[in-house]
Amino acid sequence: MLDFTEESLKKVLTRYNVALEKEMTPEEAAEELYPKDELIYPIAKAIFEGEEDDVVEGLQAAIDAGKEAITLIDDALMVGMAVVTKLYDDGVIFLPNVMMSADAMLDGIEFCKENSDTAPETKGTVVCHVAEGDVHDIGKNIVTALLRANGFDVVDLGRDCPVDEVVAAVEENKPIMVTGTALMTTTMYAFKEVNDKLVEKGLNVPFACGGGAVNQDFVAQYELGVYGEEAADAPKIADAIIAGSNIAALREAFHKH
Amino acid sequence: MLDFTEESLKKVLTRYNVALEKEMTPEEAAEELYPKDELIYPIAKAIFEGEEDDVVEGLQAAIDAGKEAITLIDDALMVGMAVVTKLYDDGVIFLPNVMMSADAMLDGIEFCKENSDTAPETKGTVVCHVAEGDVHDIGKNIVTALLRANGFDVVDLGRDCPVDEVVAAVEENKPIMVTGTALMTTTMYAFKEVNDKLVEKGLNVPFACGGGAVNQDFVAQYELGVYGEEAADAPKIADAIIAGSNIAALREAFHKH
Amino acid sequence: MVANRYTSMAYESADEMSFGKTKHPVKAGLGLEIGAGYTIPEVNYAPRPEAGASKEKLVNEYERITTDIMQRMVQVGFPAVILETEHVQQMSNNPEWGAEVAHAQKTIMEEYHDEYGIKCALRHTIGDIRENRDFLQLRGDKYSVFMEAFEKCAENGADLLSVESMGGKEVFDYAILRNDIAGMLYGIGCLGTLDMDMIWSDIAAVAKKTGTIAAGDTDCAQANTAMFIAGGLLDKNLAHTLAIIARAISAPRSLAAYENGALGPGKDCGYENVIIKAITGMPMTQEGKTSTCAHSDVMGNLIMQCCDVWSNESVEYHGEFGGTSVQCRGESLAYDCALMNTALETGNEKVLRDMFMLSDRYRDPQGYVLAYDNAYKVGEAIVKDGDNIYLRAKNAAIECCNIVEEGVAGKLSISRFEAGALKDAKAALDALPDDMDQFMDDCLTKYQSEVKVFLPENYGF
Amino acid sequence: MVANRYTSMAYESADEMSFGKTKHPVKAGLGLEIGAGYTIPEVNYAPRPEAGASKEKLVNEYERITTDIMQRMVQVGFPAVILETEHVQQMSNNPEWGAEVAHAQKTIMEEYHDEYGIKCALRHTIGDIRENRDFLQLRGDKYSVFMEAFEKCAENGADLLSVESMGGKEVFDYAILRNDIAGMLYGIGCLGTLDMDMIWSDIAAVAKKTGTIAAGDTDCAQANTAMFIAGGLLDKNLAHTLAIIARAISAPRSLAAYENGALGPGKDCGYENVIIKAITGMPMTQEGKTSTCAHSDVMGNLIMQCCDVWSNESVEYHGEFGGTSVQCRGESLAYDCALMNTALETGNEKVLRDMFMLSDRYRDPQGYVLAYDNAYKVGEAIVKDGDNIYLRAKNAAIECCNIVEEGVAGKLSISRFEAGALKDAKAALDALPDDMDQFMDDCLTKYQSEVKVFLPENYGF
Ligand code: B12
Ligand code: B12
Repeated sequence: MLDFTEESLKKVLTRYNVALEKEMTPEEAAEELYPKDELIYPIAKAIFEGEEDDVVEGLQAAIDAGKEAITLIDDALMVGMAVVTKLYDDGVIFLPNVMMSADAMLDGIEFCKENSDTAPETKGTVVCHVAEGDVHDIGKNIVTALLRANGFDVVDLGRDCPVDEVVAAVEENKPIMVTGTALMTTTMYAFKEVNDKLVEKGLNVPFACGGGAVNQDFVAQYELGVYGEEAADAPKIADAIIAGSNIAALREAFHKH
Repeated sequence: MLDFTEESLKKVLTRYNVALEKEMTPEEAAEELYPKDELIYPIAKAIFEGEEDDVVEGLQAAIDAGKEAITLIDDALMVGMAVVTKLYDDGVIFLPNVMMSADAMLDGIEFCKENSDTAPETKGTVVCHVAEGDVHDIGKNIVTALLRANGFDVVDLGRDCPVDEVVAAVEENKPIMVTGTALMTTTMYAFKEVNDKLVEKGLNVPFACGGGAVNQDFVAQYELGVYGEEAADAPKIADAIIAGSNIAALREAFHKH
Repeated sequence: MVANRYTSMAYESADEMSFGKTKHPVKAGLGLEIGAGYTIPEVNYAPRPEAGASKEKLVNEYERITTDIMQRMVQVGFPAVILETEHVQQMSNNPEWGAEVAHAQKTIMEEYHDEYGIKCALRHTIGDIRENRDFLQLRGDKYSVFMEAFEKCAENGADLLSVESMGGKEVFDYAILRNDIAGMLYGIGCLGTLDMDMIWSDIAAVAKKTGTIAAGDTDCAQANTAMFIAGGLLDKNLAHTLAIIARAISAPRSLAAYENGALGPGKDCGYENVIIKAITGMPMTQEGKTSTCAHSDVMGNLIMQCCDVWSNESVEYHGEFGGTSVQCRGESLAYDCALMNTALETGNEKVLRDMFMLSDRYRDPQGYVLAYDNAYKVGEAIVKDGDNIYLRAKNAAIECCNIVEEGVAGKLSISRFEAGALKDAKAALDALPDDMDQFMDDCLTKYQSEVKVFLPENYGF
Repeated sequence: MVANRYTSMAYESADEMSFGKTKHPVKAGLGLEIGAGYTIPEVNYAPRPEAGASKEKLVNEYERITTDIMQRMVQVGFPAVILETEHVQQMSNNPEWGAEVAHAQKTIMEEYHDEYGIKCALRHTIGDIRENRDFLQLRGDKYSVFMEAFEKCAENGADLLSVESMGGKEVFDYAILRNDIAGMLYGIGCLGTLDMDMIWSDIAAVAKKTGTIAAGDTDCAQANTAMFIAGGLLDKNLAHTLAIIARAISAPRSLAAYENGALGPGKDCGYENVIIKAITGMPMTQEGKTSTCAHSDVMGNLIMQCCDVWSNESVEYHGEFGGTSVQCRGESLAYDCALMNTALETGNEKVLRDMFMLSDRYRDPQGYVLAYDNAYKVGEAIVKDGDNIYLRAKNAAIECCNIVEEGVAGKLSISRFEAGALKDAKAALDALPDDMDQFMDDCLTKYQSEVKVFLPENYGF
């Protein structure tokens, strides 16, 4: 069977991912970012490692040591998750880590709520859906996971979601943002309908759209549309909204093409 | 150097043109179609062969024998050209033969006119042009040659032809049809402008459009548009117009997709 | 019908395999013999969105597409072609739509066959419509419509019947985003195979009844989903080492079609087909460097190594400077085939095969495992416990890990991240039980509680 | 400057030639060495019509295109790429537009080169704007704008300078539709070469001044026009035997670029480049089976035989399921190159070259003559009278006829129609004078009277 020498191999292809890999291991990188507080540290670390049991254990220990359960959401869980998000954005860790950390975080939040009387304050609610007629929901699942991981409440309307259901969910939940995902050239037109009905009802909430079939030029055609290329853009757009960006400003920042 | 056996060759490719070639040579096929009249025969044959000198010689002989010069256009030249057109449509001869025959025919017509007082009657006038901004004129040249070969008068506006010039030529020449050729996706939009200005002026003449960039769906968007796939469609569309077809009927017949 | 499980390999050795040649060629359509010493282009297409507005528009769109392709093939002198129509939803949900499209296409193909002698066949790939908005409904109401779609298309001109079925997907979708190897194994290897057994014995019966060919299935819904999420070298959504484990597991799953009466050619997007060819000796369609119109991959040449039919996966019908998109892609495919056929006719197929393979062998762990020599090894691991659908899937996964590890000891370089994912996966696999029943029970309990859309009745539990 | 005519071949024999290797590699751009043992994809694109609305839109469109291509190349692990920007009219008519586009593209390419180490270069192909609506104006007012366009682009980032120049086209357009061999010879071989000598000595001077590479020209306006009119096997607009004579004549015409300082890589659509490579030993870009997006041809594999750079000719920028059109085509090209590079690295380039060639050798007389062994013979006929631009073109045409005749005596089958056209062409060639001055005088008289758009002053007469 034919084979290359090492020398030959380099001339035919380049494994850019291997060539570019960061010096530090993910664990080392995370270690540098964890908070030093000895009660918080184990919780953040457990979030990073995606170990729900350890998260709960850490929370219990902190509560036992006198911390207020509800404040631990922001002070421990979100801090741990911020480490995860940063390392994902930097390309040090991959999506499944984020998903598992997010799962662990949600368990943690649940635990804090159970151990507290006050309801936690979230950064805001986001309504997510996959366009009517479209069952491709992996992209949407990633988007919801990353939004949750960044402290947003998510109302997940699932896939193949009728236009009217999206509009109704907006009326009901008063989200700071709606997201739509479409992977088929036939289904993405539903976004325009969603937009029109929202505008008609005076619900001028930013409508972030993405997914394989969707492109910036298409999204820029309707008033509320903001195009997002990668799932990781979704929490960034949401954060920008909280920070006061209007749709024009969002487009300025996220329409890269 | 690698080579095939005859057997192997057949498995890799098929020369469909060779496989399908008609039994008869073009000359034999033409022979069957020439008119039998001994004064007309040599003229028709000279047209087929594209020999202007022989055409003129044959015409002179016919006139000397008492034929009326102007009637020879229809009775000899057009008859010879009909042989050429039929064999081209049947795939027996190729375009350059048609071009050369058409050149010979035009010389013949010229000669007949010179030897007569009455003006010949043509089937009608067609205005041809290449869209503004586009220099690709070979398709248009073929179209004009085939129209002439089929007895139409052609006003050839050349390439890169401004919209207003087309409209002016229509006002002046009262053609039965206008043709447009465009090979670039950027230039074909000029057809729509031509259409609009013609319609505005009430000049509802069929506007046959073709050329590499152009497609049926595009042409069907404006009132006067009739799409033609091959240059050979141009005289057929013109004939259909003379026979009374309106634009809807032309589309019915020529929009094959 | 009981599935005829494969417990041995069709080929003595990996080196016996090549593109264009199979142990069991398939006669189909108008004069075609598939896998009988030559490769054939298979052109795939998607109608433009607006063409779905009515049945008439859709039929008309497919007529244009068919004429365009046939016309280009004769213009450039190509002796054979396959057309694949992947149903849009309306065509499977309304079987008479699919049937009318098949009829219209076949009529045109017959004209070309009569006039030019060009060999050709028509594949219809029925949409797996067995789902509603929230759940898979594999055995529900839609099953009879699903089967009717196969039958009507077969009766009206389709020569090759395929589907990209979805059994197991609910569990897989959950597992793949969580590095959950047991879930992948359960979704693809167990649930997927159970569903395959059911539908393919029925599809094969339709084919028998209609005198057509049950061609094959692909694990598009799972292994390809993993491959897509894994993406290019710089994407960070999934380790490529996990994507290739999903692929290895998909081989015994897609194999079930052939164990229930399918004859090939396997469907284009089944990158697992090379493993299946090694086991069955049946012809396979593949897609790669000439299907960039539909997706990017990291083994565009390698995957040609043992193809019998060569596809562009899908291209939306539209104009290009060089003709319509189907003409452009069809011509590129046909040239690729002409090259392979030249190699076959001059006895150079093995060197060409090796060059295809080698050019991507070290590009990515996915290509490394699918290189025909390694793919053959995965096949061996499968047939070793061919009668046990759990064990053979687990074997495939473990062999896949071993192959990557060996590769890394040699010239295959993987990122630290990929290596870590591989190590974790290997450990997870080692921790799994040997007993199928136990595994099935464990998983049923676990995923019923974790995956809310997982309905055990879909699998007859 | 006086042209340095070629009177001998760069290679001892045809068999010495291969893809990816040249006698005179060219260093260009960011780390590239062209023709130095590996092949390189060259991606070509056309902006969408609406992008031409303003300079900003156009620059933005090219920025997107550039980023898309670079991104895909690193995603799939390809080590090198060339981008070719064929100017739309506005960019050459307003040299600062072209310059801005070049600058914007190069900036992005530099970023990728810095971050990933990917080797790359930028070709700008200036539009031949030397015409007005009715006439060519080769030496008229626009000449200085034309040269300024080269200079501005070179100063702003273009590494390789090209053009598809049009000298001789008025006469050729008339001749080609009339089977007029003398006119083809005059238009391409004589008028074309005279114009080439003029512009390429000037372009080479610009390249020298700006430290860039004068890359090469193609006879697109004539030989390719003939090839297009000839079309597919079933088209009946022009005999393919005439189209290949036009091609043979175009080789000495395009050669003139290299005789005036161009260094290669020759431009993609020059199917005559294989002959020119045999003569000059310089690297050449070619296009074929992967440029179906731009045109159909009958030698899609064969033309890869000796390419150094491999192009898709042109694709309009738009979305496809698999990414944008430039990403899709770029990836396909890069895989083709990976295959060729694998052959080069494993010492199998000659067998792959031969398979490329053989798969189309008998598809059409055009491919037959351009098969590297026959192309080499045409080259020999050219250099035999290399100093006489008329005789060398005539030699090329006669050698071409001889090669086809030999082919027909063997395995090349041509239609009776093609054979007839060949016979007539041969007879016409035999009837031509040996003396250049006489031929030039005869033609000047004839075409001045027959072709109303032919202006002798375009050629300094
Ligand atoms: C996996 C897959 C499937 C799986 C889906 C599994 C699932 N649960 O999602 C299955 C097998 C079920 C499937 C089914 C079908 N599929 Co499918 N499928 C794909 C495939 C291979 C990959 C898609 C994918 O998961 N990509 C990975 C995800 C992560 O990407 P993503 O969703 O785009 O999301 C990323 C970004 O876009 C972004 N993002 C997404 N949403 C949002 C939102 C916001 C706000 C932001 C900021 C970002 C963002 O984040 C993600 C990562 O960064 C594509 C191929 C391709 N070229 O895309 C075809 C593809 C999408 N499918 C296609 C088709 C035709 C079908 C079927 C109709 C097949 C059939 N004949 O039955 C059915 C569809 C039925 C239906 N009604 O929907 C076609 C669509 C063609 C078209 N017309 O447009 C494609 C393009 C394949 C092809 N080349 O032909 N498919
Ligand atoms: C030859 C050619 C040229 C020649 C033109 C010579 C001439 N006198 O026409 C030259 C070299 C001059 C040239 C120049 C350019 N060209 Co050019 N050219 C071509 C080429 C290779 C072939 C075109 C051709 O002659 N075809 C054969 C003829 C016979 O076909 P046709 O005109 O379509 O006609 C047939 C039918 O359509 C029909 N028909 C035509 N008209 C009509 C009308 C009616 C009524 C009917 C019924 C039928 C009909 O009849 C014919 C036969 O049946 C094409 C490639 C391609 N894929 O098309 C590029 C192409 C058209 N050119 C192209 C470009 C970009 C250019 C330039 C801008 C290049 C440059 N950078 O400078 C310039 C254009 C300058 C300008 N402003 O126009 C692009 C256009 C891309 C786009 N944006 O749409 C193409 C598609 C090449 C490519 N793949 O990129 N070109």
